[in-house]
Parts: sequence; structure tokens; C-alpha cells
Amino acid sequence: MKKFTLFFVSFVFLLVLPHKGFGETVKIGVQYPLTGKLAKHGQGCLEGAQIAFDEFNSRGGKLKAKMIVVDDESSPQKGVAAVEKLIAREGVIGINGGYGSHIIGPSSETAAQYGVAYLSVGGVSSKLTARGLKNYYRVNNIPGYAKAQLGLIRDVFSGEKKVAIISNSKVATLDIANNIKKMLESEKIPVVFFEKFAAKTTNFDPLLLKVKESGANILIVEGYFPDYVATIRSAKTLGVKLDAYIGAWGVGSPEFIKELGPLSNYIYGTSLWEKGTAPKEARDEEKTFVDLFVKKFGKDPSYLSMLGYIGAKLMLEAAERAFERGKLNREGLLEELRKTDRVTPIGRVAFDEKGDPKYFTCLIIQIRGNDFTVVYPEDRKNADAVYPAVPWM
Amino acid sequence: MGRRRSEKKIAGVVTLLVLSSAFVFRRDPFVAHVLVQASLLALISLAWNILGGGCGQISFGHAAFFGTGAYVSAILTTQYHLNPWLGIAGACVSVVFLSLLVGVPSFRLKGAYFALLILAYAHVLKLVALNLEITKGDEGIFSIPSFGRYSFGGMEVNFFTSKGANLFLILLFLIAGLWTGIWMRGSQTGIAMEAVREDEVTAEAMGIDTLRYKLFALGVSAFFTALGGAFYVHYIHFLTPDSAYSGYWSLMPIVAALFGGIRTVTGPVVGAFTLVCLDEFLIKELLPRGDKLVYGLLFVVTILFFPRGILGTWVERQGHGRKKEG
Amino acid sequence: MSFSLLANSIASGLLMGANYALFAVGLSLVFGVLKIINLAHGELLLAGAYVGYFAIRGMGVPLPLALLFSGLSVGIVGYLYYFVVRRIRDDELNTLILTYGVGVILTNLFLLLFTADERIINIPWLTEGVWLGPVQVNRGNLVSGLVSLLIIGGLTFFLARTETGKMIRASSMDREAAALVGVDVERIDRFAFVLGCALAGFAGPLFGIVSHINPVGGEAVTINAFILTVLAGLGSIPGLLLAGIILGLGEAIIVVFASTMFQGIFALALFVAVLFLRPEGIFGRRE
Amino acid sequence: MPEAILSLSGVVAGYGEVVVLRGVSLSAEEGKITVVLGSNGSGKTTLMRTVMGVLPPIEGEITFRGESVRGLKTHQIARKGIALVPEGRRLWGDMTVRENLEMGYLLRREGDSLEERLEEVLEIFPHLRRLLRKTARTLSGGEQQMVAIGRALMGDPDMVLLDEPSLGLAPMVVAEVFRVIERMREAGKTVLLVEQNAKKAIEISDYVWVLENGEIRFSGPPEEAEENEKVRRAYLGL
Repeated sequence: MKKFTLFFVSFVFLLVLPHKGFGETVKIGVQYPLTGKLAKHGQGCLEGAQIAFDEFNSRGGKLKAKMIVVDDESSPQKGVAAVEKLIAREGVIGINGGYGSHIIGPSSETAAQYGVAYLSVGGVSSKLTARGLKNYYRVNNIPGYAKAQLGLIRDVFSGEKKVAIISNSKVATLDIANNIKKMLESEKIPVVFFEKFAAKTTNFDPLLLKVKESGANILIVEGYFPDYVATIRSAKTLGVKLDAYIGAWGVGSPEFIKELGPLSNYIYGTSLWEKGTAPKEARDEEKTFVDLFVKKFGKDPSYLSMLGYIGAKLMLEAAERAFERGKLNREGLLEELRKTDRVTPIGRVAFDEKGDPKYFTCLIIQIRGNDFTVVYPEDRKNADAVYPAVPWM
Repeated sequence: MGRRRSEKKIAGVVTLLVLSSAFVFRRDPFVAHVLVQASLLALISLAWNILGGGCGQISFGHAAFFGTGAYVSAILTTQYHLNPWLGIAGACVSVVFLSLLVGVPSFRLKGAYFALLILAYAHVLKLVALNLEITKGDEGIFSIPSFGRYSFGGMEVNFFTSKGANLFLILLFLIAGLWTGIWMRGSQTGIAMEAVREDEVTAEAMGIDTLRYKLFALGVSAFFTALGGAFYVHYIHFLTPDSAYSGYWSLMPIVAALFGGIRTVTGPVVGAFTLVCLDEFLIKELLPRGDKLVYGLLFVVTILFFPRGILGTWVERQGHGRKKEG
Repeated sequence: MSFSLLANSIASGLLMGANYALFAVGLSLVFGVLKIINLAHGELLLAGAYVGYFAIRGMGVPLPLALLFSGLSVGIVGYLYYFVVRRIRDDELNTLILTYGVGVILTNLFLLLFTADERIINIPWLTEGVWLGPVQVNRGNLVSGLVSLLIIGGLTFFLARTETGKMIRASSMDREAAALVGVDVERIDRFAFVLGCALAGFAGPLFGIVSHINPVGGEAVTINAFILTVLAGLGSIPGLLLAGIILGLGEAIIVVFASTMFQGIFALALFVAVLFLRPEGIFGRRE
Repeated sequence: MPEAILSLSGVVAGYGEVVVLRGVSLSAEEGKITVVLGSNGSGKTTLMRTVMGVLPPIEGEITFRGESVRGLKTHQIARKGIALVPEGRRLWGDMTVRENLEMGYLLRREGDSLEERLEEVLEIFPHLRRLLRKTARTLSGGEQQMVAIGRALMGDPDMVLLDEPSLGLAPMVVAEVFRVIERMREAGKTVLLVEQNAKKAIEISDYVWVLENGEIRFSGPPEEAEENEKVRRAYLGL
């Protein structure tokens, strides 16, 4: 009998425990691929999100936030499981995350059935926002990347321009490639070579030889880290004469310089953010983030971490506003998230009616020694582009 | 014959167990979704085992049938606006047809070579899906319709929002597969298949048309795998070549079948439910980051110590126990 | 299309082919002798690559030493791994699951230990181009290709001429007959298995030089190694080199005349065609 | 009765749950040809495999030169000086004849060099001299059988077990095989021969055992065997 009493008392105690204290705690779900193919991206974003939660909880407000992390294993069905778990089990009122449009698709749809806000940073397919979901938001999309690349070629480069574009056949990169091709052609800049290559291509020599034959002096590679590594190596081996090498995402991560060393010098890439590129209004916020990040992880944050941070932070700010209005629930959070409009370290963020970011543009960075310099757009740049220059010439 | 009867008993118990768990958890969407995942894996594992355990033909590429089933139904419903039920039927018919088409030449190969040939098909089909217009390439197909909404009397069943409704549907498929498997094993066909599995040359010498039985097993196996694939798209609503032809659909069914025991019809079902539930409810809870590591360890240990699978080992022990008593 | 485009493509295709063979040799040896498809082969190669990465980039160890070090450490892992595999080696399917499980464990161990970051072993002088007559090739690929020739040549010699090599061949063709002439077949199995693992580890740093390292990259290596093993014919080590070259060359030429999009189809079509027409492999002997 | 070099007592062996040998006791004397007769499925091959440790006995004892070999691995038993010429030859098809023979030399314990052993075997099978560089799989059945026996002799074993060496061979070749077996005896080797070709086997034998359904049904000197009603009917077709 004693045992039973003891058991009963501890059971009741456990039930009561979470409700102690005065402030209120909001539960926010964070879903990223922490294992599987997209683990690298998921882990990067998650680190940023952790900083956002740490910062939020240490600011001394009445509202505390609890981050509940679920790994979707880079799989769509596990993504649905993650969302179900977060909402039905953990009772979160907003979900942050997802990487990869094919995982975000089903995940955000599941969240929509509960009316739970889903804010993603790694889903760029145009079809995601074409679904008419009321709960789906994202901070970045495809046209922003192509616009920045166009701006670099049109406004920064001088002299004769003949552009070759090669692109990974993955939908996101191919989407940018098609966008930039159209934009260049409408600006009367000739695209002399355009070809997509299969993901996991190992030997880029023949493709680079074709680029060489095309006579292009500017090469755009829309791809991922392994694609850049292999194409830069091939270009160097074959002595492809270029005035500029422009990559898309992935160039702007610290590991790019760390791994490639001098071979990364003068490479251009798109980036959402680099250390020190935040618009004036968000400089302080950027500094706080970087300091906290370095303190916690002992390394510089990448753009992925910044994305994860912004995503989580916008969600938490919306939660705080909802809390102040006394409407800290799913609808309240969704309403407040919709009203988001502020300048963040990656630029001004506000959403249109479909959930797309209204003001999103990319930066163009150029690697110089061991640093990223921002060379475009004009108002956020911190150095002039070195042109013509490629690492192997 | 005793083994067959006990197999029926086990299958009955398993049927009751999964059905009752579905009733208990139908209103908890997370558990329901996990059970859907388990049932889906169980269905494909069971289908794989009809060919693998029943007929001795190991396939490493059941994703070929899963993914194609998924694509056929997705295309029929999004581009030709067919009803999902017709989409599923179309998927099953075309995949069975496909399986027989590739089966005739492939069965000339034996053992690991046959297994890998099927794997190669899965890869080829994935590349085809990546490069075709109709499959929308790498972008994949979005907004695939669910099974819809129905009212029976006062009861409303909405497949779009209710995980429970989908759970009952996939369980229906699973139970159909399970009892087809049981029926096959007990029939003349099953005995002929077993002969093919044990010794093909002898079976041929006995006048068994081995190719016919292998094709039959392949057809049935492909049918239920396609059924699973088609169900998947109307449940998840999105399809990309990566998810359709993912190695998960080739590999996990084998793991689940081995885990449960390939010499039994019910083994794969038990294996799939155990693996998925362990992963989602226990390992992930305890180790949110290192869960896959534990998972790997788990099936290494299982294979080492229960090489006949959980259910297989259990059935064997039962048999021994009885022998000793008698 | 110019002469230099074609000639250069052929040269790089040849080198790539030799590299493919190097990355497959461990799997082929183990498959040939023990009839075990080691699905953790790619992960073992990656383990070697990580060892090489930290040795070269972290401690400044020279490349040849790093290769030996990687080979040795993965060999030790292979030795332990063998005692697990041995328990169930008679059941083909169970060994597949077991080796796959070991692969899963290694992948996730890499993820935990080394994070998901992409890495390359960047040795500056190996990134230069080198003129070979009229064509220009990458020095890293060239070095790796030469090592591949060396390894495959050495292994072929070892199997053909030495007593242990002959025991390995005898045991792989007919275990029982080998035991009957006094070959300790279990020792031979262990030796071949550990050697296969060590070769994977040895190739790892070179993989890190010509390709890139990430925790989940092992599966692709295994699949490629497997395709090559089948093309070459079960356990045929010299055949591996030729199969690799056919694949590398074919892929390069396809890019010249069409696009990389058809590379995957080419490899698989070759694989399927060989399975149908010559299931014993291009260079295997018909039983 | 002189000391038996090999003796089995109450050996039970089989595959999994199928018992093939049901308590076999037999022995072979040093320097003699001992023949085991038996029809298909009587357990002859199983007997050989059990002696060589390929198949561990479930029960019973096997001794060689008075030492128990039970529980030893096949290669350990072989290294004690027993060579088996297995049923179906089991040559290494991708190896040359020379390599096949060289592998047999692994069993040598002391004495002659490889070349000396090879010379001796080629002297017994002069026909093989021309074939040394050929791949084993390209040989005819008879040639393969010679290589198989030659391989067994390369290690200079004390005892040779032959499992149906005449199976599927032309009469001319069969005669040669039996001549070689007699030569082995002349060289002082002990031979245990398992045969279906009973007539020939009995002719050259020193002692005969009959194995049926995994049990010894008859044992005795060859003259007795020839007169035994059952042996005559079952194996000599008389």
C-alpha cells in the first residue's frame, strides 16, 4: 500500500511539475533533417535556431520558449511524423524548419490541417507557395538568387561578356539556372553555353572542356559544394580561361574556404548573409548572434545557421506579440507571423499573401584570401569586385 | 502441416492485434501516422517475402515496384484526373504487367545476380522519372489528391485530414496481403514455390514449371508493393524520384522481413511493426540525435543472435518445446 | 568538336576509370573470396578518408604515410569486423543485412564525430594540371590512377604467384578442396577480409583527394564498386581495372557527345546488359 | 590383426537433422587397400567427408595412428598425412594443372622439394607432363581425375582416400586409375577406396566393407566378399 501511495504521489507531482512558476512557456517545434542526405543543411540551421531560443529565454521577458527538436531524417514520411509528433504530442503552436521542398511539402500540409504556422528557410520550389496554404511562410525563394547573379554580371563586370551556365539537375538549382538564363537574354547578354549535369557527377573534365570550347569568359555553376569542388578542380587542370567563376548557394559557407584553401580565391557566390553584411538597422542583432554563436559552438556561423536563427527568431517574436495580446495559441501566432515586417540581418522580411518573402534578395560575395567580401548589391557591399580573376590563373 | 496451422493462428493474433491497436489509437494522429508507416512497411515487406522467403528469389530493388506504383497512381490522378481508387487499380495492374515483363528474362539469373538486377531496374526507373516530362523530373508531383471524403450515415470519413481513416485503409490492404500469403503457402502453388526455393533443379526434375511459379510469386509480390506505393502517394500527397525510388523501399522491407523471420508469412509484419515502433517510440525518445546509430546496432545484434528473426526463432522454440513434450 | 576536347576527355575518362577500380578493389576481393557482399565497403573507405583527412590536414603527415596509416587503421577495424561477420557468414542474406547494419552504424558514427560537413583532402600540388603529351590531366587524378595500377598490379601478382595468393584463389574457387590440401580456410578468409578492408582504407585518402568526403557518401561508393565487380566478373582483380576504364571512358565520351544526364543510364545499361549476356562478367570465365 | 592406421567406431553423422551414418565402425590397415562398397545414397561420400572433418561427427570416435582426430579442422586432419581425392575431382578450374599440383604440395611435412615431388607425380602420370600449363577446366574427365589423384600424391601422404575415382570415366582410363591405386600400395601407402564399380575394386582390395543405409552390412577379405550372397547380388550383378 505504501508503495502505491508513493507511486501515486510522485505521479501527481510529475503532472503538476511543468505548471510551476509564474511566466508562461510557449512550445515551438523545430523540424530539420539531422540525419540522412540533408543532414549537413539541417544541422547548420538547427545550430542557428538554438541561438535564437537561448537569446529569447535569457532576455528576461515573462514568456519563455521551449524548443522541441525532431529529426525528419531527410524523408517526407518522417517529416509528416515529425509534424504530427510536434503538434499532437508536444502541443507546439508553431513549427520552424524543414529543408528540401519535397519534405517541406507534406510536412507543411500536415501542419495546415491543424492550422499551425509553418515557417521554412530551406524550401524554394515555386510550387510550395502555389498551394494556397494559409499557414505556410518562407524567408527565401528562387528569383532572389538569380536577380543577384544578374546584377553582378550586368552592373559590376565590364567589357565583353559571354556567359556559360551549367547547373545541377536538382530542381532548385535548375530553377535558378533557367531564371538567370532568361534574365541575361532579356538584357542582351549572350549565353553561349547552357547544360545541366546529373547530381553526383564525378568527372567534370569533359563538361569543362565543352565550356572551354564555347569561348565563354564567365562561368555560372548552379550547384552544391561537391559540384563546385569538382568544377574548380577541372577548370584548373584544364586551364579554362575565364574572367569569373560564379556559384550559387554553398559558396558562402566557412567550410568552402576552409576546404578549398587558395582554390577558393576570387570565386563569386550568392549568399543570404555573411558576417558583417547586415543592413545598418540590423547590425547590432547580427553582432549579438555572431558572438553568441561563437561562444556556444566555437566556430563562425554559416549562412545556414543565420537562416535557422532568423526563422526561429521571427517565430518567437510573433509568439511574444501574440502573448502580449493575450492570444498565445495557434491562430494568434499565425496572425502575428503574417504581420511580420522588419529588417533582419538578411534584409527586410515581410510576407505576401501566398507566404513568399516580399523583399528577398541575395548578396553576391567574392572570396578574397580567407574572407568573404560582399561586392553586390551596391548598398550592402564592403569591397569592390576583383574582375577579371579566377583562382587558377 | 502443424506449422501451417500454427502460422494461421499467429496471423490471426497479429490481425487482431493490429486492428485493435488501430481502434485504440485512431484518434491520436501521431501514433496513427507511425502505425501507418509500420503497416506500409509491413505490407511491402510481406510482399517482398512472398518472392524472397516463399520462393527463394531475393530482390534488392522492390523500390522499382513501389516507386512505379506510386508514379502511375500519381500521374493518373493529377494529370488524367482519375479517382484515386482507379489510380490505385491502374498502378497495380501496370506494375504487375511491368514485373512480368522484366521477370521473364531476369529469372534466368540466380541468387545475388538476380537480386542486383532488380536493384539496377530501380535505379534505371529513377533516372527515367528524373528525366521525363510526365513525372515532372526532379521537382516531382505536388498536391496529389487524397482518397477523399465520405459519409456513411452519420459518420464522416475524411481521408485528407484523418490519419485514422488512412490507417484503417492501409490495414485493410495489409490484412488482404497477409491472408493472401497464408492462403498461398497452404495451396498447391505454395508447395510448388517451396520446392523451387529449396532446390530448383530437383523441382524442375519433378516436372514443376519453375518459371511459372516464380513469375506468379513475382506478380503477387509486385501487386502488393504497388498497392503500397499507390497508397503512399495519396497519403503523403507529394512524390519525387528520390522519395519514390528511395533505397528505403528496397532495403527496409528486407530488414523487416529478416527481423521478423522470412520462413514465416507473418514474420515480416511483426518485424516491420517492431522496427518502426521501436524507432519512433523508444530510440528516438531516448536519443534524438544518435537514434540511427542504435538502430544499426539493433539489427546487427538481432541478425547475430536471432538469425531466423524474432518470430522465426519463437516458432522454432515452440516447435522444439513441443517435440520434447511428446 | 576539336581534337583536344576528345583527346582530353578520353584521358580523363581513363584516369577516372582507374580510380573507380581502386575504390572497388576491396569489395571485389572480399566478394570473390568469401562470397560476401560487404555493404559497409563504402563506409570503410570513408573511414580511411577521414583518417587521411585528419592526418594530412591536421598533422601534416605526408601522403604516402597517410595512405599506409589509413590502410592500417581500417585494417584493424576490419579485423574486429570479421569476427562479427564470421558468425553468420554461411547465410548470404543475413550477411547482407549485417554488413548493411555495420554501414549504418559507421555512417552515423561519422555524423556524430565529424558532423555533416563536406571535406576534401586538399594538397595544393595535387590540384595542378599536368601535360601528358597533347593532353592535360589533373595531378591528383594521375597519382590516384597510378596508385590504382600499382595496387591492382601488385594484388594480381600476389594472387597469381605467391603461395598465400594461390591459397586465396583455391579457397575462393572451392573451399572444401582447399581445406583438403591443408589450407586453413578460415585463416585465409580472415586474411582476405582484413586485406579487403585495409585496401578500402588505403584508397580512402585518395578518394578524399579526387572526390569529396561526407558521412553519407559511402553508399554511392559501395554501389559503384559493386557494379564494377559484376562487370569484371566475380573476384577478377585485373578485370576490375578494365571494367573501371570501360565505365570511366564511356562516361567521358557520353558527356562529349551528349550530356552528363546520360552517364547514370550508361553505367546501369552496361550493368544490366552484362548481367543478361555474360552474367559471369566481361572478364569472368564461364563455369 | 595388425594395428589399424585409421579406425572409426560408432560414427553417427549427417546434415542438419538428416542422419546419414548411423553408427559406423570400420578400420583400415596400414599399407593395404581397403574398399568400401555401397550403392547411391548409402553414405559413402558422407563417410569420407566425416573422416576428413568436413562434416563433424555427431557421435562416435575416429582415430588416425591411434590419435583421435575428432573435432579437428579439415586442414589439420589433412596435415596429419591423409589426402582425399574427392568425388567429382574438385579441381580449381581457373588454375593451371601445375598450380593444382603445387597446391597439393602444401601438405608436405618434410623432405622432398616441390620439383622432386612434381617429378615423382609426373612419372606416375606421364600424360600430365604436356598439360602442365593448361587450365584445369579445359581437361577431359580422365585427365582431371589424374590431376586430382596427382594433387593428393603431391603431399606424399601416408593414406589416400579415394571417393569413386572411376565415376564417369572411359574403361581405358578406369583401368589406369586402378593401376595407379595398386602402385600406391606398392609404394607403401594406405588406401581407402569407395567405389560403385565393385568388381574391379574387390579385385585389387585387401579388405572389403559394405555400407548400406548408413550401416555396415558386411566386412571381410575379398574372397569372402565375392562369395557372399548379398554382395554378389547387389554389387556384382550375379
